[in-house]
Amino acid sequence: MELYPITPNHYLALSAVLFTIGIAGVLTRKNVFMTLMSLELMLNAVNLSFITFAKVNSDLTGHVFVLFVVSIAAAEACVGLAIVIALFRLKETVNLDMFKSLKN
Amino acid sequence: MLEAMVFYILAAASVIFGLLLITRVNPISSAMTLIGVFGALAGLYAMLNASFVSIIQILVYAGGIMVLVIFVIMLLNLHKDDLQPMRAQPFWVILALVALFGTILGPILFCVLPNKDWTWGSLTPDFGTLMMVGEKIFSDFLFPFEILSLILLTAVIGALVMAKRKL
Amino acid sequence: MRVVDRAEPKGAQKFYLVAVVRGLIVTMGHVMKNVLNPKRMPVVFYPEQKKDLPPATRGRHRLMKREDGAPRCTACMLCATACPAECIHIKAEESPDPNIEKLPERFEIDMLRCVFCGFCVDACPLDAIRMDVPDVTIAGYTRESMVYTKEFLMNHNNEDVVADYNPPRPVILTHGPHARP
Amino acid sequence: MDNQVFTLINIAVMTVVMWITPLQFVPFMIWLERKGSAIIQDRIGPNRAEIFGFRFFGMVHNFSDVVKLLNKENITPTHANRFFYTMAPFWSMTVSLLPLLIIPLAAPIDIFGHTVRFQAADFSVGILYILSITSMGVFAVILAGWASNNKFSLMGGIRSSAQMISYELSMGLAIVALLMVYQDAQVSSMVETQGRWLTVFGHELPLPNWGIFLQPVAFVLFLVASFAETNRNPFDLAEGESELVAGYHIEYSSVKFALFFMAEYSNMVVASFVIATLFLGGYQVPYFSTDVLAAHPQEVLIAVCILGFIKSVLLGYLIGLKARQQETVFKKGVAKWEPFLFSGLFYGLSILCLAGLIYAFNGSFAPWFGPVLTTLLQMGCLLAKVLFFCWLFVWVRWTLPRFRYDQLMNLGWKMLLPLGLVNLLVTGVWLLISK
Repeated sequence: MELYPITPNHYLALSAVLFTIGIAGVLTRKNVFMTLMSLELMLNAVNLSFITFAKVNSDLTGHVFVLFVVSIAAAEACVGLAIVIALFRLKETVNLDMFKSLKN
Repeated sequence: MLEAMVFYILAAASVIFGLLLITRVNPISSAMTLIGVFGALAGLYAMLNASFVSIIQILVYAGGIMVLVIFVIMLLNLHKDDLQPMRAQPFWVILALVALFGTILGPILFCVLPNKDWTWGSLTPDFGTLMMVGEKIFSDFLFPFEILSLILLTAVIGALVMAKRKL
Repeated sequence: MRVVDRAEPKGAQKFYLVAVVRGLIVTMGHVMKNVLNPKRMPVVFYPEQKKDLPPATRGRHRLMKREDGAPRCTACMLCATACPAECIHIKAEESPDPNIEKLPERFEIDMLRCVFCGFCVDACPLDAIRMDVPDVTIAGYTRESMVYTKEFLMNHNNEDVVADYNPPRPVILTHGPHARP
Repeated sequence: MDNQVFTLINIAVMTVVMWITPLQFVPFMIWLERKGSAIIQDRIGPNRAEIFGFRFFGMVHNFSDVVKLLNKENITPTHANRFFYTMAPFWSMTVSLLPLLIIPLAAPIDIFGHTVRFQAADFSVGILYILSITSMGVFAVILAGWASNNKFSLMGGIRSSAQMISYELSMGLAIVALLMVYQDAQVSSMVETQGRWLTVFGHELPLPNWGIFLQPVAFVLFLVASFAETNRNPFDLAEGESELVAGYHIEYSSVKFALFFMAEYSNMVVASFVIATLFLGGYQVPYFSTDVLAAHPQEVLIAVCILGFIKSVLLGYLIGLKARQQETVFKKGVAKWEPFLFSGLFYGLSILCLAGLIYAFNGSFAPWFGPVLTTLLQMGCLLAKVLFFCWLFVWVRWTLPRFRYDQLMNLGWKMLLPLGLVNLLVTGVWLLISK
């Protein structure tokens, strides 16, 4: 892969790197917020490849999908944070390892 | 040349901010670095002729979702125990990262991409503007769009039900 | 605990707009009045113009004098005792006049502590201390300069400082030639 | 010089101008706030600080403020997050300067073979850019509140974040309604559309095609939301001093506080620019389009001179009244004759206007004169609209009391949001019918 000119491959590689970072964040952090934010990062990495392919195929469907993904991410953050608040009220912590009991 | 420079700067910024995101101890610092990632990605979207999406990226992601996340982080009174950097031992972390690299990143970087010969498509000047994307959404994707609005409504109601102490 | 129900706005009031516009008209009226007629603004350009203080202003202290210029004070310590802020410090000495027992050698008022309650004036049996100097900007650069000495407090002729200021004086309890002038 | 280089230089110059403009407005706004509050409350206002005896009606107080703030000790509280604590005021200032880039100051003119544009950036997403930048402004407040390790400032930060999220919705709905009637998001074309006549069912009404006439409800929504977004009274709960001492900037001192202070005022200026551009026709002179103005330099010059004459005589008279008030007080020195000097300056300006009138009646004009005059007139028109909204910000602040927090939330979610949705519905139906 040459450094110049910038081809779709560059964008796809960046997308892959960001996705990997997101997965690493989800796997290695205990904090619920960290997990949520790493999820957002993964979604964004996917969005980047969507936009890249939209330009490659000169088709706007990719853009529409990115907009849908953004909306879904908003809904996900909304519900996810509500769950975190409810859990925090129950357990007084945001440590993921503490949320393991099915009762109480 | 200018395009390459801007791309590498934005790409480096997004990767560095992403790495900072998963290594910061304090969730607020992480949230701010995530905003940095979003900003860099918005710049990349703009370079890919997706002006509307790049604005939406900043408007909804950085301006909406992240404010919500920060708001909730501040709302909860986090203890010292909640602010721990890593889940596992460093050895396992490194092993997990190596495994990830081997399974996802490595194949893409060294097998798929060099063999694929993508080229940019030919674009009209108003590709990716508000007008064009709007037309696309309201013609081909009208039904998914309506479903999406229902999903958002459900999410709002669900969040209210879960987070409110007394309804 | 008593819970008071607030009157919540109803109907069109909830939009606040009408009330807001009415308030804006009121303030704009003030602006127009003051721009078109600045001379009628009820203001005083303070250091250049000064308002007359009301006749019963309780201002800074002063020590009254006898006809020969000696302080009227006899260092009886009643004012220092009455002072709630403990800002009056008196050191007495023998008076050369055989009819008077004592004189203040030092009479100091710490203006940083004084609360301007006027108890010292009420306590004085000789009308030796008054608080009628219309000096309302008392300031100094050091703490020491804010301790007013006997000489400073007596630096005046026995004139009435504020015109028409004539509150009822305490009843004179002394006798003989030292009765109130 | 070829056209591309010229365009680049044009954009660069306009970018710098648009960054500097709000900074130039800030001292004026602070002066306006002080004098306006004073005059609303029947006071005189600041008039003591002086340079060589010149007081400039209290304008010198800004310079003394700057000197004071720069000389103060720069305190960082213990256990504060130093990085974010330092970053917040700079973020606030930067974000407050950015939105102005897409505001056109005047219509583009053709002069000396080039097209000169008075707009730094004309994005196709246009107005959404302003929305996204203002949404970034929340972080400065939140970060300042969180990083300074103080419960009052944290409360201020949380309050303002909730407030801004709530009111961004109604702002967005107002903008969507505007997009529907203008059929475009590009700011330059929005302003061009506003130069036409208001048309209802094919009939031209004697009104300009301004956003305020097309979308009165959206105008009210946008105005209220921009008050909330700039954290101004009656929505300044982020810094409600009766409850939170000073809100999010309680721990800031010296230059950092100055940055927050300047950002607040430049936010107001930017909001005024945006409202004037979206709803009051931007640079458009009411009833006269750009082409008409450029084609008739003589009539325009006559009108400008007459207006300038009336304005300067009025100002000279009002300042003369002020001078006669002060002359009884300041008995000697510069302070006594300085107001008379300014009054005389304005009377002199009126004489200059008369001279311009004479020139207009029997002069001949170069071909570049018409476009340049048009540009100046349009800039002046935009300035007048912006100044009105700047004054409105001050006026409202010193008239209305602060909302209670539950009232604020009720107003945002239960009043403005449904109102915006209904407005959207009505606009859509209207567009369908009138097509």
